[in-house]
Amino acid sequence: MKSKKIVSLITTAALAFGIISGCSSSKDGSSGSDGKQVIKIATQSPLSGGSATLGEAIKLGAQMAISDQKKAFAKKGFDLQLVPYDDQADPKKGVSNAQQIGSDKSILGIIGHLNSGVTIPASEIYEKNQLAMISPAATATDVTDRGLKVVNRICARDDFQGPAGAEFAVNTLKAKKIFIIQDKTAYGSGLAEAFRDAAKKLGADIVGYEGITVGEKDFNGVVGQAASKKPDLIYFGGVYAEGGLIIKQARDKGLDIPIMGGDALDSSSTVQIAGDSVKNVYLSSVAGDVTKVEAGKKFADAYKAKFNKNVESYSSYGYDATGILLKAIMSAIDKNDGKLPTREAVSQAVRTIKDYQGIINKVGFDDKGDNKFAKVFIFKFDKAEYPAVQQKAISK
Amino acid sequence: MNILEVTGLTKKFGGLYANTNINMNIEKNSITAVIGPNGAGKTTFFNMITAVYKPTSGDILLNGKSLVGLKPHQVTKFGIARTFQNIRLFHDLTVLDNVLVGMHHHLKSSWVGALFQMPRTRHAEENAKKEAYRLLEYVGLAELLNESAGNLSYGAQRRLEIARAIAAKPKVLLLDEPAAGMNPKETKKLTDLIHDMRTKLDITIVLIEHDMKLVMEISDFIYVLDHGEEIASGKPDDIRNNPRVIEAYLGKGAVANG
Amino acid sequence: MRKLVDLFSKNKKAQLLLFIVYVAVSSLSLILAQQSVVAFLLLLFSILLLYFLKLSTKAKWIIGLVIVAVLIPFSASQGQAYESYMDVATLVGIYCAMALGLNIVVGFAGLLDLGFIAFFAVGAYTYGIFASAQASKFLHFGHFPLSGESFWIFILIGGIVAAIFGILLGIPVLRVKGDYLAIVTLGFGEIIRIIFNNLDKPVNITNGSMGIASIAPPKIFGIVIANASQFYYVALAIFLVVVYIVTRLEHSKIGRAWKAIRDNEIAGQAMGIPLVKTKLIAFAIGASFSGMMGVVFAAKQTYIDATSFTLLESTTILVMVLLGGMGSVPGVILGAAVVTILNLQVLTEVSNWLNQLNTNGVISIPDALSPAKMQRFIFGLLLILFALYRPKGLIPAKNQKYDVNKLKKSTTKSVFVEPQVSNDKKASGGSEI
Amino acid sequence: MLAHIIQTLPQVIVDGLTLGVVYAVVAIGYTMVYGILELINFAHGEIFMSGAFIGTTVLLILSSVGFLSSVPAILAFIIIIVIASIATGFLGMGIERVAYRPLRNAPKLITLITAIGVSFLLQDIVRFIAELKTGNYIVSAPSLFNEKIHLKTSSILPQFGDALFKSSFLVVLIVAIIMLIVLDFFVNRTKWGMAMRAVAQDRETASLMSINVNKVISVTFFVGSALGGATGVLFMVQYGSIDPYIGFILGIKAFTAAVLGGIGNIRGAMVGGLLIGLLEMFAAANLSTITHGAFGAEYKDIFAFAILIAVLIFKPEGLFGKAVVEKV
Repeated sequence: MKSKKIVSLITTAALAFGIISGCSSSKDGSSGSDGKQVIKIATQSPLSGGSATLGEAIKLGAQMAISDQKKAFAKKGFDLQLVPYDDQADPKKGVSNAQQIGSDKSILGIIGHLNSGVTIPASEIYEKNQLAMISPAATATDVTDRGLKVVNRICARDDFQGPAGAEFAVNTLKAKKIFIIQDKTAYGSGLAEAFRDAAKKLGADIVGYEGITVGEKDFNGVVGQAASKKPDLIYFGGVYAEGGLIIKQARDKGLDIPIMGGDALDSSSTVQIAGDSVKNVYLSSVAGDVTKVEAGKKFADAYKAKFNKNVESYSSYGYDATGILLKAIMSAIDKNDGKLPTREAVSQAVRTIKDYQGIINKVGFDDKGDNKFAKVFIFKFDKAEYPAVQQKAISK
Repeated sequence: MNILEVTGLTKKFGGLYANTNINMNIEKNSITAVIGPNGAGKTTFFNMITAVYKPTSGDILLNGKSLVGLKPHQVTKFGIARTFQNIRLFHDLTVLDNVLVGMHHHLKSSWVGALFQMPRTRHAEENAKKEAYRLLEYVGLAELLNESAGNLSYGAQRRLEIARAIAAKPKVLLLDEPAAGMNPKETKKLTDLIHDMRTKLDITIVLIEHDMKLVMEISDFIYVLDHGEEIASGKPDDIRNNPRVIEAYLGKGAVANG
Repeated sequence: MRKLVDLFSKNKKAQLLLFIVYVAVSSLSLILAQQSVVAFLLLLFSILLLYFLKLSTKAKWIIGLVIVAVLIPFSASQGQAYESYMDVATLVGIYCAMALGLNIVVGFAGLLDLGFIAFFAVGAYTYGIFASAQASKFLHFGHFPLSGESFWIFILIGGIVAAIFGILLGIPVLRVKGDYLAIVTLGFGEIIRIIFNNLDKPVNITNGSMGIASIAPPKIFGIVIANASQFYYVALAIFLVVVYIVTRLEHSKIGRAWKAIRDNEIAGQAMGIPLVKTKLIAFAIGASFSGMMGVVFAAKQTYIDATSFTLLESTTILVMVLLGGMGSVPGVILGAAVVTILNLQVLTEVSNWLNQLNTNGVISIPDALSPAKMQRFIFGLLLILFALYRPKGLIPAKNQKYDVNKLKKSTTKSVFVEPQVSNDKKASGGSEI
Repeated sequence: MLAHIIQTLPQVIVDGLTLGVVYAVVAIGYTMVYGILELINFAHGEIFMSGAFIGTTVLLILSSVGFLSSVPAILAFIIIIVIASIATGFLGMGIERVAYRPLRNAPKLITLITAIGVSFLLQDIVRFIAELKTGNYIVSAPSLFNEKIHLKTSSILPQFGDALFKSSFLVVLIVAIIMLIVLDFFVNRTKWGMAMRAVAQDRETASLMSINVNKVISVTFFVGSALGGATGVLFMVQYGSIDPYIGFILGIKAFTAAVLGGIGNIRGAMVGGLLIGLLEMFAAANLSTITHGAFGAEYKDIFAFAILIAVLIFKPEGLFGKAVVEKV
């Protein structure tokens, strides 16, 4: 009996010890290796899970911006660092990470999240900590409509992207009968609904509005239903993992009509999954084609050189969002006589940015935190190659 | 006076008759044995009485009230408790807890009462524990009250099953091969215990047993089953010499050959 | 050495002294080094040490309460990481209560439930719908959102609604046994999740996949509870109620009945235990704990959608129960605490640390190996190892021991006869009758 | 409405069969193991997934050395499926040996929990390898069979629409049917099959009859897992995109199929799988038509689970199984 007790005690102790030794990393890091004061920028995006490619792009974009400006900050006596957090696209994890971020006083701002569903609860925590957040990708209207002071985004809202896509589909592509598929996530549903309402207003006939399950591979049921309705366009609100397969299965069913999607299809993975079927696929993106502008080309080359990866749609937005945050921090430092600014000062400085020239487009925040200059770009895949060809840029 | 009456009891599994038209009248405060070769349908018979199986046809009356269609726990409430051929104790519970479970249906202790520690519940629990302890003393397991039931020896487990069954305050107690696997000495003690339960606790006992010595010694009346049918019944002496019984046990020709 | 250990394990005073020193040191180090997660965990660890001390149960409870309710919040409150620590501690409380609920179903009654998170979802949605503008989308009377003061009633309502769901699930499901039960409950959990994720049409009840935002935070005496440090006390209070209920029930008639049908269903029935009723009570009570904490969760997050209630969550709670020890109340609490802290604090911390090393160029670890992603791997490994080598968990379940002397002093007349004469001591050895 | 449903029926049947045969073969793995050990091998879905990944790996290696272009696709396919099924067969055997055998006399609950553990472990190991090699755990494979086939079902009945599918559908269907026939022969006509059935009936008696029970269980796991792995390859060939999490929900649906057909009954599992596949596809294609848009295709999974629950409650022995009475 006794020995059993001791065994159980030892096991528990060992486990506890394992845990404790595992996090012997002390968060104590107010001063850097060479005595400089540390400023940390956190990213929160899914680094694992179904939208990891997009989340990774945000992180790498931020990393790029930070290494670009490390020197400028070093001159002022600050050591600039990146702390990437993985929110796993899970609201609970996002909030828990947000609490940890809030507790690390050297973090002055957050780049993220990708998913609106995570952004909304996590931003409540940022608000409490007066931590500036700039999202490169959260498109749901509720993100900024709650009127939080610290929440900003540089991408277009769903009620801009959806209608912009609808406008293009109905007026440019002349689609009369549209079949809509969405993935039953906050992102996919929000976008698809906005698209549907706008397309209806423009006079298109919505012949079907169906949901699919994220993570599945066989969408033949829904695609078959679409085929039987004989639409002139299929719209998909969702992410590339399912989007790529829907494109492929639609083409197998002989549906050679245009298929359109949102910014989450704007990824190399779409092409990888759909293969040749990706031809004649359109997508609306809140991030433009970097290779269209000189600065963008440079960025893409530098990105490729640094990470050995091609740029994804959100790479440049991650870069820009970080750039804005760093600019705001810099101006807050200057205002504070070269000393470390408060979080509050930083979030105020972010909101006052009215004219920042990003890689592709300008950024200026309105009083809700939305980007006044946000644009929606329409792309088309002409061949099985990423990135797609930009067709049109729509501004408000 | 008959406490338990069984009329035309039949159980069919698929196309197979496990019990066919069994009729029994069991007198109050008697010891009745049900015997028969392996596979004769004795346990099936017990299972029908305790509502583990639903009879295909026939009726079971306890004090004139039908038990057919009741749930097993309701049968226990009516006054029938049992032990099992392959011992079925609550292995991870203590010996005393096993007996306390036996008192389940008459213990006045609701879970709401337990939650708020109502005096009535506490009182009932205290008394139950004391009585359970006495029962353990009665079957000779008092020293082991805090032991897990699964750790007991075979003989002790059989006795605990009996104690647990008595705790349910049954009118009729069904014992399924209580002496199986016991040595003669243990069997002797068991015999005493069964007698004692009948006289002191006023319980009617029905048992299935293969140990003929035990059966002949304690039974007031014996029923013999073979292939699911009742082939004989009577006092121990009648059964001992019944040719059909001998045939059933030893096979055809055994009687003729002597 | 062994002697020393023995001596120490008997000496109450020495133990208590050492314990006090330990608590003092760990809380002091937390006060001084606020950013140190280690100090925080060491302080939490003291609760476990306390459990193993040779003290009376009452004393343990008092000391434990002081540590949990005063010392931990106070020590942590001295720095910036306060809210972060309290957030983790709140989630530990939430998961402990849920794990204790599942423990009733799995540990006591032996019914493997793989869809337990559904009840959590039910609780969360119950509060979420009425404490936000969502309810006005399908109810055309009343004024929504309800104010934060309703939160306290909703803890009860959430528990009751979840219990009703537990019974609704139980009635059909209890006709199946063992493995089948596991798979049916799994299916049930998925159905609930899919329905919550889709119920924006034909009637918009849950707002579908868009989730419910802007849920009103609780309010009491005009104070709005919005910080993790405040929620901590809410979670702690419910957790204590849950612990009280569980320990009371475990040693009552219903607790014995649960364990009896777990060990042997047929014998349990034969002893007069109504199977369906007993199992349904287990489902209902287990579910109600989950539902109550669901309400707290919704209020804490201020936003809920169906992604928080996946199968992985159900399995996580099962891991907590198994890791701690099925049927063992202290074990399950420990299991829940370990898994939650591992998940939210340790894995994230270690990932960040490795990342730091990576960016500083000290070591190079591929991103795929990041510990934050290894949740399934770690859980899977824990499940297998514990099932194989320690199926009874970290702190195995113990049976309540009865005091013989108390039982002997009988004041009432027994309904059974007085002991037989043949009750000699030898016989009780069990080898013979 | 009815006209529309009938018109799409041929296509629904073709698509439903594709999914159905996958369910059917995976269901057999569940049913075999359950029949012999009374254990729901939760990890079986992951074995299926591993098969898909092993197949993809072999395919990618073959194509990188230029083997693919030099031989007909069907030959490459046979090589891939054989390698994948042997590998997963051994994987299944290994899992049984390490995780299940030591627990054969332990409570069911414990074994079931181990099975869930194995399933998690496999998911994460595969995820890890995939991410390490490709940077993304969603892996796409080059398609082997791409010709489109137009089935003129409208010529049979004028109300029918035409069905369209890829040649991979035929490959999947034919290979699955071959596997089912071979398995049926194996179980009912060979010595090992007989031993398997004997062990499933009564393990103790079988061991008394000088059957090596451990060996029989190992063989069962090997055969079941090899089938599962091979189905993974079929899945990969048909859909072209796989991830480490495809096995879990698919596994549960396949288990549903096994229960529907009567667990322990191999032919029942086949029929159950096809039924579930067809029903699911029918639900996805027609639910919103039938309910006038109130419930859409997103409710199709509820169908699978509702069927499972209904079958377990009202006919736990399944469509083809026999009722078992517990011995007391």
